Amino acid sequence: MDMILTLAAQNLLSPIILCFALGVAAALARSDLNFPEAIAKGMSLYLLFAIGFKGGASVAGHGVDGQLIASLVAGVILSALLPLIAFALLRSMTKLSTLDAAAVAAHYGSISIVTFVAGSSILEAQGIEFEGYMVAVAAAMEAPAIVSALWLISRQGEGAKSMDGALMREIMLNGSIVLLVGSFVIGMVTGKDGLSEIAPFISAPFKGVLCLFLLDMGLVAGRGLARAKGAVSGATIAFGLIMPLIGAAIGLLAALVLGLSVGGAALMMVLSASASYIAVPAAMRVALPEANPAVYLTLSLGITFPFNLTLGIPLYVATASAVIGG
Amino acid sequence: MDMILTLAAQNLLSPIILCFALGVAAALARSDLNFPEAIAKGMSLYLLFAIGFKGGASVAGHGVDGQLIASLVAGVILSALLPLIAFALLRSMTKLSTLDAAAVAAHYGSISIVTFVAGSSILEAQGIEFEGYMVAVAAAMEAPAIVSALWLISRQGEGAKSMDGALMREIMLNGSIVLLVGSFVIGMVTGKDGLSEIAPFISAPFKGVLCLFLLDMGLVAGRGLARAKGAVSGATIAFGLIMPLIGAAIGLLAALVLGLSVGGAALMMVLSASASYIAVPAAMRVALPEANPAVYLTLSLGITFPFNLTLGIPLYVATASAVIGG
Amino acid sequence: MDMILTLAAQNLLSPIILCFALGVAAALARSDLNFPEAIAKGMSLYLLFAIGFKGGASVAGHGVDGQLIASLVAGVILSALLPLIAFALLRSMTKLSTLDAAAVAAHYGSISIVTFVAGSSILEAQGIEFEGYMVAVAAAMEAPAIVSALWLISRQGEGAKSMDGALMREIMLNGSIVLLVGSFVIGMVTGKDGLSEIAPFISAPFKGVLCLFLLDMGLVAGRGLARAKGAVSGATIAFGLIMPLIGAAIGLLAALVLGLSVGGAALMMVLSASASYIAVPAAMRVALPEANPAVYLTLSLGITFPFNLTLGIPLYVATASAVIGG
Amino acid sequence: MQMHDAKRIEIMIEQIMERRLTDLLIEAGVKGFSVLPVRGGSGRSGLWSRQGQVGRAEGLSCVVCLIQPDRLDALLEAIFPVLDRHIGVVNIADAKVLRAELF
Amino acid sequence: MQMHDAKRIEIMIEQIMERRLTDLLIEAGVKGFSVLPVRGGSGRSGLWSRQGQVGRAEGLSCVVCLIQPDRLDALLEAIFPVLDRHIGVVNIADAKVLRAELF
Amino acid sequence: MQMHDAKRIEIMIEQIMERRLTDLLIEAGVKGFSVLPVRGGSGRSGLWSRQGQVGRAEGLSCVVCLIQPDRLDALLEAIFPVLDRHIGVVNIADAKVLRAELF
Ligand SMILES: Nc1ncnc2c1ncn2[C@@H]1O[C@H](COP(=O)(O)O)[C@@H](O)[C@H]1O
Ligand SMILES: Nc1ncnc2c1ncn2[C@@H]1O[C@H](COP(=O)(O)O)[C@@H](O)[C@H]1O
Ligand SMILES: Nc1ncnc2c1ncn2[C@@H]1O[C@H](COP(=O)(O)O)[C@@H](O)[C@H]1O
Ligand code: NA
Ligand code: NA
Ligand code: NA
Repeated sequence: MDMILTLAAQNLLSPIILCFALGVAAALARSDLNFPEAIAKGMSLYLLFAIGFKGGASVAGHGVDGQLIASLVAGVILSALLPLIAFALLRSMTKLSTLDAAAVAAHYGSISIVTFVAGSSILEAQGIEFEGYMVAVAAAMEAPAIVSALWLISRQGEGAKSMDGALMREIMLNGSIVLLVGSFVIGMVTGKDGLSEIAPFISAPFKGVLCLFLLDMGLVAGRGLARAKGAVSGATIAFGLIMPLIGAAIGLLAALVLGLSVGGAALMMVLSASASYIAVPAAMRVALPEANPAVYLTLSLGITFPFNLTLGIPLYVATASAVIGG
Repeated sequence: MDMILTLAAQNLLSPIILCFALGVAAALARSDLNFPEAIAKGMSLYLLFAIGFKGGASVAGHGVDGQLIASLVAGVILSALLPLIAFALLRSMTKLSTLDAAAVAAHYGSISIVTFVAGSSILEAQGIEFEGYMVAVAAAMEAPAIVSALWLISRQGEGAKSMDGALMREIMLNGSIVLLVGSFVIGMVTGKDGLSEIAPFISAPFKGVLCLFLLDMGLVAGRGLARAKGAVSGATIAFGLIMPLIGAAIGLLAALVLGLSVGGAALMMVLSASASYIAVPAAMRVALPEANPAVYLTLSLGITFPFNLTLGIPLYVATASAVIGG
Repeated sequence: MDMILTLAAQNLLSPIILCFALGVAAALARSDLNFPEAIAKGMSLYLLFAIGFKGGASVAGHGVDGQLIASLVAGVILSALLPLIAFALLRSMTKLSTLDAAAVAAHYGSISIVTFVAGSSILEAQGIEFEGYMVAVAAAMEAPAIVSALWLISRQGEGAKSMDGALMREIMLNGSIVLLVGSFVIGMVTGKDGLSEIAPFISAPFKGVLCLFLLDMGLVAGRGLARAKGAVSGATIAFGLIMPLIGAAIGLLAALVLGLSVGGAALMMVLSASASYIAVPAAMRVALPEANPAVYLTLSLGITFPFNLTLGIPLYVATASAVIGG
Repeated sequence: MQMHDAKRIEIMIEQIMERRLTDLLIEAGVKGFSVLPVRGGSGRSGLWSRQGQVGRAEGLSCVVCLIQPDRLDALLEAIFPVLDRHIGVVNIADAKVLRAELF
Repeated sequence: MQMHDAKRIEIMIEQIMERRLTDLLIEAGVKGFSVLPVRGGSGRSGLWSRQGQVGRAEGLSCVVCLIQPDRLDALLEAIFPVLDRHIGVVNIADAKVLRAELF
Repeated sequence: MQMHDAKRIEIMIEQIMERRLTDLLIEAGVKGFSVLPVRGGSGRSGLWSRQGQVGRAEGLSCVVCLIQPDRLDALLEAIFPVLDRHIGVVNIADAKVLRAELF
């Protein structure tokens, strides 16, 4: 418990979290501080490329093994499974319609790559190692949740647009998956030599870029919150705080079964606990246009993302340390 | 005197000034060289974040003291006072209307953060230390000048739009103030540890980014000059060269009263001498739409900014060294 | 031969080429991965500034000499000459109209600065030095080819818009020439001191930025290829593979006459072999609007650029080493 | 100069649906269209702006399409599927164009 | 398809005034509008372009608003304050829309 | 409010020709115009989008120009040279403006 508090305090006073808080505060105060869309996109491309490459380069040292494959499979299963739990929870806890509940559920099966990056950055700061292929697991967990949620809807007989081929391709080949997997493979192929060639670009300034990026995320989250006032009920907000804990618990279980290291387990918890706010919302606008974006964006971006960033991650790291490290 | 010449020569041949000159030359030659708006904005966000953070981290070492508070107060007073002097000067020297004179005056009370950054970069290159909180003083000096100028107008009985609440909030919470103050506070809270975490991002490449940024500023200033030909009279241009010297002298006085170091005094001179070309023009478009933007933008961006960058800063540094250092 | 294969293999497995391949693959798979226009432009400004500055700083050490001047003159001549060869080849090999052939020819006389950057980056990785002023030669080679091609057209009596003054200025003062030459001069003036001030910005992260940039170039090339299917005949494609070899051979000849080092000769080959896809297409749209952009863009960007990047450069480096180094 | 009647159709649509819409336009045989960026707006689904946005989900595009008047109805029928369930608005205005054969 | 009369109002206005304009539009009861970026232009206040620009002061936005014809006059009255003293132009055109209830 | 007849001319043109077009407009005596960015489109020369683009060669701009009706023909004659040989389309619509003296 002590460790959790220390970790949480350390985390809350780290530059990256303070930057996020600054963004939220600026947005709530209605400052006109803002990042151009192109810069925000550019920073996210940088972060994806950097973590993909570093993950791949670290795997190059160890080689592909059974645990890697098993972890990928576990990721796919988790992503497909979590929406079912989220959906059941939403239907019992909240008054959301079937459509809205399924749309929200899809978000919680999928992942937030920024939360993952923040998690791995905290692990590094603590000197806790983790499996380099966790970044590939992150990529594997993006899409299955969407399929699950659409299946939920079709089972209810609601008129969801059937998942057409175009949508399927869009989801599987969405930019962030391709960049993450692609740079992971490049990192794996070029290994340590490749990494050392471009480390001054992808390693040294990484944390600073993450600070600015989270400042912008804070602005976005804050503006979303300000606009969404009243869009979600108290029970729905409660879901946004409980679901990550459930996700993290299941993620920990999976990590134990897989035999991951403390760091790997913490990241598996982070992935399971986090909710998508890029890939899944886009897919929902196509497949479930009648579902209300204000609900799912407010929940994933306004509630769960800040929760994970500030309290969740330290909690997951401490738990993983206690359960596995001990 | 010798020192001034040496400093000026050194300054004129530094990469950052040469980059600025390249931009001006390219614009005057009507080259199509240009930086996307998003990139220019991104670089300015980077520079604001970096100097705010570094300032805060340096204060973290020393702690908040009476001098910091006194300097902030002095900054507010200077910003509010300088427009009165500028206005009187303009009314006696030039044929500008009351409205145009007040609008110009507001610019000279406020500050140019890029000039400040260039000044601190020159100090660093010379190994002259300065108070980290000068960046907070810069933030404090942005807005008061606007209030002063609007008061001038209303006193003249001219139909200036009364300063409404929305405008007041926009001015006080404008993006650059919020980012500067916010990153200053984050730097203060996280201190040296925070700085060393992100130094490879905000310190090492800082000067290079400043070069590219000033190249773009040169393009903007050059294009402004080309378009503004004939928009301002000789007397008005003379004002743009005299007023920074008056501002610098008053800034030096304030620095002596405050007991600042050589570097701090030089920066106080730079701030007082510099003229806003972002926050104040925006406020003028809202509050004094009838004032002619060509006049105030040409003066602050086309005359005073290049003057300070090339000759002013070395002059202020040398003077501060002679008066205080000696 | 062995050396060529080794070099080619090394090159194909380097991060920059793999990034390019990732981009092509993503585009062909119709992923929605994409870089904002402003980011792509920003990266190219960075690369131009960095290589210009580094080239200039390296010349500062050696001073301007006859070889520099001679190389510039040689560059101008090569750029003006190569279109004549290309045109003759196209007219005999392909069924392209006079207009299209002349437009394509202009591209092959001019240069691709990204290919040049990739070439110098490969040389650096191999520890092969080269003349710093080669970057100025690159700038000198951008425009003459356009004049040549328009002359070809007017000689054929076809109704090409006569090269007017506005177009001439646009070509000579186009952004990339101005930035390259400008930063070259700044590098020359500020020398080693200037370079060391901004090296953490322009040297350390250079290769990493190049990786991301080539990833984007891959996306662009891949999308261009996908769209251009059927726009060019087999014979035309063959031209896109043969012409760089001819260009490289002539470039090598020039290098021998000039007495360049191995690295300088390799870069002269790279320049002669590469085809423009920015400056020349723009000029063609103005001067020869009836020429089909699909033909010249597909050739220079879709065929010749990838060829040079993957196989061409290692081949040129190996040849230069064999001929001059041996 | 000789001018011909045409219809100018302007469709504000979610960016994520843009490709599906333009595919339908091409299928319906229109000879051309242009896509302009939209930076913000307001409607039944509330106020939005590009600044408060993450990812691709929320932005809008403005698709402008000039066609011959007699093709209007067929075109509207063709694109109805993407307009009906999704956020967006359409307006149609009379316009003149210079060369009828291009539309 | 059933179409209804509407007015298409297009306002080019300084970006810094955009928010004040759209606030007035919302107060005046319009059901929606869209904001498009403007990259450059020319008018009484001279030639400008986004490239020669620092900060927020100079850029323009294009606000497009579709309304029912009978609301036009009230709307123009409502937005007059920001149009009168500030740089910008307005034009109004007849248009058709598909579902009258949305406007 | 008092409204006056005007013509709204909308020209989609290659970005590289934009400056030449606006120079002609100014020569022809128009009092103002606005340039909007275009993100993609389709026409005789095929589908294009800003994403698949290198350099300045391929992009389009949308130039909007409001003029008094009696100046239309002169204006179209004036800009014909850049429209004729280059990629792009023009459409003209009736519009109303508030202050006739500005156009
Ligand atoms: N009356 C209108 N005039 C112009 N644009 C509109 C109008 N109504 C809606 N829009 C645009 O269409 C988007 C979606 O509208 P809605 O589906 O009503 O939420 C808005 O965000 C606006 O960009
Ligand atoms: N006749 C016009 N047609 C289209 N846009 C115009 C016109 N006049 C002015 N504008 C736009 O409105 C802005 C300000 O105009 P002004 O207030 O006349 O300087 C210009 O920069 C243009 O973007
Ligand atoms: N019918 C049309 N409606 C709207 N825009 C068009 C139309 N035809 C062409 N355009 C635009 O003009 C550009 C060039 O057209 P084109 O010269 O036909 O290739 C296209 O890429 C579109 O952006
Ligand atoms: Na999850
Ligand atoms: Na000042
Ligand atoms: Na060449």
